[in-house]
Amino acid sequence: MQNLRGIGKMEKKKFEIKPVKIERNEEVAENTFLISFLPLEDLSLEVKPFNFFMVWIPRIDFIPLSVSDYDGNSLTFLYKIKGNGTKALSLKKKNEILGIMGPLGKEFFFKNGEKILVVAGGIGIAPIPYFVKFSKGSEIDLVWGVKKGSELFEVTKIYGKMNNLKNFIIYTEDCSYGKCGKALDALREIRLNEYNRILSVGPEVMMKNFCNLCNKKNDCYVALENLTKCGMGICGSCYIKGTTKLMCSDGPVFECSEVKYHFESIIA
Amino acid sequence: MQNLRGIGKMEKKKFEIKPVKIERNEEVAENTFLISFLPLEDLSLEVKPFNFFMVWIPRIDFIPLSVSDYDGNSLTFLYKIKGNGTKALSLKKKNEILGIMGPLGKEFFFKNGEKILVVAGGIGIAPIPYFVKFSKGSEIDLVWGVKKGSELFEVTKIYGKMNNLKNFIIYTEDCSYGKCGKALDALREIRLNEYNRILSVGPEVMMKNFCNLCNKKNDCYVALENLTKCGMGICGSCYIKGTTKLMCSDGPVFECSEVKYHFESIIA
Amino acid sequence: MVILMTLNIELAGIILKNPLMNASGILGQNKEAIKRLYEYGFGAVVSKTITPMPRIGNKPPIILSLPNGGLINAVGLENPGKGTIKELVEEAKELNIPIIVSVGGTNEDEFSEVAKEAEISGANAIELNLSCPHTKGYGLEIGADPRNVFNVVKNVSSIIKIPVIAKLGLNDKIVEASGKALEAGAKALGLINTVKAIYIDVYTLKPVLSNIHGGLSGPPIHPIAVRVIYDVYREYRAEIIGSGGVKDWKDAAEFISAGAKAIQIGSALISNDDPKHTIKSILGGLENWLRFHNVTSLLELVGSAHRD
Amino acid sequence: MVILMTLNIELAGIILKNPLMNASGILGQNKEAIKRLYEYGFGAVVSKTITPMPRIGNKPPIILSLPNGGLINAVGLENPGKGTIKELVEEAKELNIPIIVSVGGTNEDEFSEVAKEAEISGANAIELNLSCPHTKGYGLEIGADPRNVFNVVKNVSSIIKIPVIAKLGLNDKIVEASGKALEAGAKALGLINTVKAIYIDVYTLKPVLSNIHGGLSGPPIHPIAVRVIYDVYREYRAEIIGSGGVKDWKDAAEFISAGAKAIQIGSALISNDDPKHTIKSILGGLENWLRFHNVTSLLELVGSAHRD
Ligand SMILES: Cc1cc2nc3c(=O)[nH]c(=O)nc-3n(C[C@H](O)[C@H](O)[C@H](O)COP(=O)(O)OP(=O)(O)OC[C@H]3O[C@@H](n4cnc5c(N)ncnc54)[C@H](O)[C@@H]3O)c2cc1C
Ligand SMILES: Cc1cc2nc3c(=O)[nH]c(=O)nc-3n(C[C@H](O)[C@H](O)[C@H](O)COP(=O)(O)OP(=O)(O)OC[C@H]3O[C@@H](n4cnc5c(N)ncnc54)[C@H](O)[C@@H]3O)c2cc1C
Ligand SMILES: Cc1cc2nc3c(=O)[nH]c(=O)nc-3n(C[C@H](O)[C@H](O)[C@H](O)COP(=O)(O)O)c2cc1C
Ligand SMILES: Cc1cc2nc3c(=O)[nH]c(=O)nc-3n(C[C@H](O)[C@H](O)[C@H](O)COP(=O)(O)O)c2cc1C
Ligand code: FES
Ligand code: FES
Repeated sequence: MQNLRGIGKMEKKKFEIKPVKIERNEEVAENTFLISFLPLEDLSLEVKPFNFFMVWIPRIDFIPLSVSDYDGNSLTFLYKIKGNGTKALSLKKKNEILGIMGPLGKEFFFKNGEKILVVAGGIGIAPIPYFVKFSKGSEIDLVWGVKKGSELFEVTKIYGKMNNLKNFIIYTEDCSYGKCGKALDALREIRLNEYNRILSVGPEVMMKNFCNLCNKKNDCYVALENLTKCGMGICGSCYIKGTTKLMCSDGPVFECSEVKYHFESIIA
Repeated sequence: MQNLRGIGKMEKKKFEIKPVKIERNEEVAENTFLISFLPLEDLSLEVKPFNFFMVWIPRIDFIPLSVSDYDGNSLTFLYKIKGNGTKALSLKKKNEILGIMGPLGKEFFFKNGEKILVVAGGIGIAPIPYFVKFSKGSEIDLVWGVKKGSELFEVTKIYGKMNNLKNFIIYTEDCSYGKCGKALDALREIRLNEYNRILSVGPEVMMKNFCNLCNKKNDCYVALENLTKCGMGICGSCYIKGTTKLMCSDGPVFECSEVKYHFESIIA
Repeated sequence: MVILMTLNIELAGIILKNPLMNASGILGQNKEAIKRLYEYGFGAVVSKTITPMPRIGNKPPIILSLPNGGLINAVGLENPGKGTIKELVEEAKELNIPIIVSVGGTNEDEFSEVAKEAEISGANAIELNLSCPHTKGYGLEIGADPRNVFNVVKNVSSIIKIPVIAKLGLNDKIVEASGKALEAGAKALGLINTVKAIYIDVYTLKPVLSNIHGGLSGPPIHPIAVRVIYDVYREYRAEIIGSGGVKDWKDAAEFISAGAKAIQIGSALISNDDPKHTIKSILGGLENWLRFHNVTSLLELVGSAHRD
Repeated sequence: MVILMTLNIELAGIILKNPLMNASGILGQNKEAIKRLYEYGFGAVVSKTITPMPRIGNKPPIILSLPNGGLINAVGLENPGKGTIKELVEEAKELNIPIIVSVGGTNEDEFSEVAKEAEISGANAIELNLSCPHTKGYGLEIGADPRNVFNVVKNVSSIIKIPVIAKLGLNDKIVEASGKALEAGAKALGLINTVKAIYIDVYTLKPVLSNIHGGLSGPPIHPIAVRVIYDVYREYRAEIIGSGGVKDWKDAAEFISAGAKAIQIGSALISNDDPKHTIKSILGGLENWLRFHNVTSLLELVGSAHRD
């Protein structure tokens, strides 16, 4: 199979489906896959941290995944098998063709020397490597919590060393590795005032609790994963309860204060 | 009435109808009008000598006119009343709105120090001022012939002085002004070998005779005025008999050798 | 204030502060979305098409952007059912913006059921979606048959007092169907909906929308919509809401010249462009357009392309 | 030579060295234009629609480019009448390129009269234009009624032996009409023609085409054409020539995946772009597309979007 790049001039637009070839698709931890894509056509994508793409699995599904890494050509995602779509994706082989739509959402990163704390839960780790790499001028401490040690993988082995990643603390609920407990436990042990901003990415319940715990006014952020059908701000499926914001267009990262009503509707 | 320029961003394309406001529309000689237009929207047109525009007279006609002058904003045409369309155009007043489509056709000009002879008949003078102005690096001699002195107007008064216009000879068939006779008579009096190129613009019969007289191989040109319906190379109305060329896309200027069959089909 | 006055228009008896509204299906299925639409600057908001019972709609992909500048969608009439109308209308009342409830159904009774609920909830008008091109049984099959159009509109307008708008899609008999809708009591017509289309990915050789068929919207269909508006206006001088590919003031002005009194905007609201800015610049452009033609009210330009 | 082989295709019994031809109405009304089309690199040439008697057509403006990237035209079936067919066919024979004569008329007899002339002159096939959307009596009115389609096609195919292609335009019953055309003896279908549209100038408030109504072509109608080709192919597995908005190899490939065996190109030939280059790059793209899918003949990809 041959690369069709450069055959014709085509305008590439954000919301069009663009063909990509699977470069790798490997299980890096239990039910957790790393997939990377090579574009089949010249894309010149401008990808920013916390941008996401809708990944098209032909005739099966169309699922939002956060950019986990991007080197200007190869685009990497990290995903966990949840249901049909992610399962089908995990069965796709190298060189198969899929479609991607994006980059979607607003960027979120810092270059200005701030100190940032990231608290990731489970697959919430996905967007973090690209975020760290992009936020070069900032010092980042990362707490990653998982239920079982089998969910872990070696982050720096996959993404390379990140100089601005200062402390990296792992929590496991089964106490098989790192600290014993939940990622949010870290909030009680770390002095939050030392950070300019604190960001949490993970299951909704965790982010809800995070927002309750995080006492820094206006500087606590979460990255939402609302139901995303169109990704272009017109279907309304990703709306944030009690606000006029849409996750796909105004997010996915929001300040805790913006998603208060949204989280209130979640039964914890 | 107010200028709408800058209200919205619009892609301006060659083959779209673009609104213009009449800046002036004056009879400069018998049945001969000078009309100039100001665009209502930002156009940034790149207009070259011998480009022409289709001028839209709403609900009346759509007629091809050669660019006679262009200062980067105001676009000037010179036209003679022939039938309904040109008559209707002559009745249009200052500030009325028309549409233009163009610039159409291929450019034709020289900047490289050549010596050029132009033989214009009647309204064939229309494209010449812009041609001369654009061909700055060349020396141009101009012969202009008209039937009656009443068809004449002061070229440099209207278009300004053109430094590279060296000799300007006028012929009238009614002998009321300048030399007595037809423009083509000049070809017998002038030493054609002194010129790098010779161009004739005027009635078809004149251009046909010009091509028979002009003995410089490959350096004799005419500007055709075939029936022009679309101006974009798809309707075929402007075809050049015996060739695969279209006047609107490949012309309007052609070498005499290219239009041999075309002229053969003209009686006289 | 004085300047915006010129864009006031009365449509089907409703006063709009400007002639723009969202096209049905663009947001409009919950109160948050109604407020978002309000913030965009519209003169009225239109709900997503509501059917009696909730509908789940199609699996994504349901909306795509195409290389020709249009969108294709097959949302599948996903909506929360008529129970949600009250919340939508209340939000609009709170914001003091007219709300039109778009009504969907498979037969006269279903349309009537939802329309009744809209009236009870206090909606300013209802729009009958007789034109969804991609959901079997809901739409184009009804709208393409002038008799069906007559029956549905007649039934609905006999049981409610608020204005009924009939939204029709492109079909062979659209002028005739428009006439039937008016005859049956429609106060205004919505013209047009999306046009049936398919997008295939040539690398995987698969249609991209899960539903395979979808509806084409955006700039590609604008000249088609102008044609329909022009022909229907010429025939009936009806009140028309134009929809189809409006992205700038010129597109809107073209609809108005052809005969539209109000304009719905759908595809141009994709977050690519800033929707607030889009609406603002269309309104600004229309104001200048009124000045250009030396008139003080939009109404003076409605149908102006039909004058000699 | 070996490489181009892969783009050979047989359509209605005619061998084409590549699947591209001009769309009827783009040049093709005199021998000079036939040669120009040949030089563009097409696999076959199609004449302008020819009626029994010469027709003058509409006054300009007859063709415009629109802000949405499409063209609108109302040429009005201008053509030199059936007397010209001989000259066109002779030129094509000289150039050794297959020629399809497009045939127009207002009734069965007129279609038959021109078709017969085409056969006598040696045309490789005729294409019945049952779909002109802007010339009263000539086209869409016939094509939108499956019975009329049946009658015209039946009449014509009973008097000539060369293949008959029925070109249909967008209408509510296009799938049914396609079936009728095939039943009546059409060897292939041409899908689709332009779509009825209007363009109004908002400064002068006037429709721009002299005819007011015109047909929309170019990229805007491409997804609509894909839909029609897909639906007709699914129903009948017929031989289809796709037309509508093809400007690059992907557009052509989409038609082929949907079910087209050959492709007509119209609007993309405006002299804006270099037509020779356009054709060359579409052919190059299609060749790479065959390689990408690891097949050696286009035929293997015709209708490929219908496979599971
Ligand atoms: C902006 C954004 C970025 C995302 N980034 C990533 C990422 O980088 N890596 C990753 O693994 N996942 C990510 N997700 C979540 C991912 O999209 C879902 O896990 C996926 O769509 C599930 O699809 P499925 O067909 O496999 O499961 P489904 O069959 O759709 O659902 C399986 C289970 O997952 C739940 N579920 C479905 N959708 C979501 C959702 N959006 N959020 C939470 N739970 C859901 C369902 O309720 C159900 O319990 C992201 C989601 C969003 C909105
Ligand atoms: C590329 C091009 C550039 C032109 N530039 C100019 C210009 O700068 N100034 C100018 O005055 N004219 C120019 N013309 C000619 C001009 O377009 C015609 O004079 C005009 O279209 C006549 O329109 P009408 O409706 O007034 O006359 P019609 O009613 O169309 O015709 C009146 C008479 O003019 C003849 N005629 C019509 N069209 C043409 C034509 N194309 N050439 C010659 N005779 C024709 C008719 O046969 C008839 O005898 C140009 C034509 C072309 C093709
Ligand atoms: C994503 C999407 C969903 C739509 N849903 C509906 C709907 O529920 N009811 C309806 O009447 N029209 C619906 N439409 C059609 C629009 O209301 C509108 O008529 C059409 O899109 C043309 O306008 P546009 O070109 O401005 O988008 C939908 C269109 C889109 C793009
Ligand atoms: C200027 C012009 C003239 C046309 N004339 C004819 C015609 O005479 N007969 C016909 O069958 N189709 C005619 N058509 C339609 C084309 O053949 C073609 O079906 C249509 O334009 C769609 O293809 P495109 O998008 O590639 O242009 C014409 C189209 C254009 C743009
Ligand atoms: S996913 Fe459709 S609006 Fe956000
Ligand atoms: S005028 Fe139509 S091809 Fe030249």
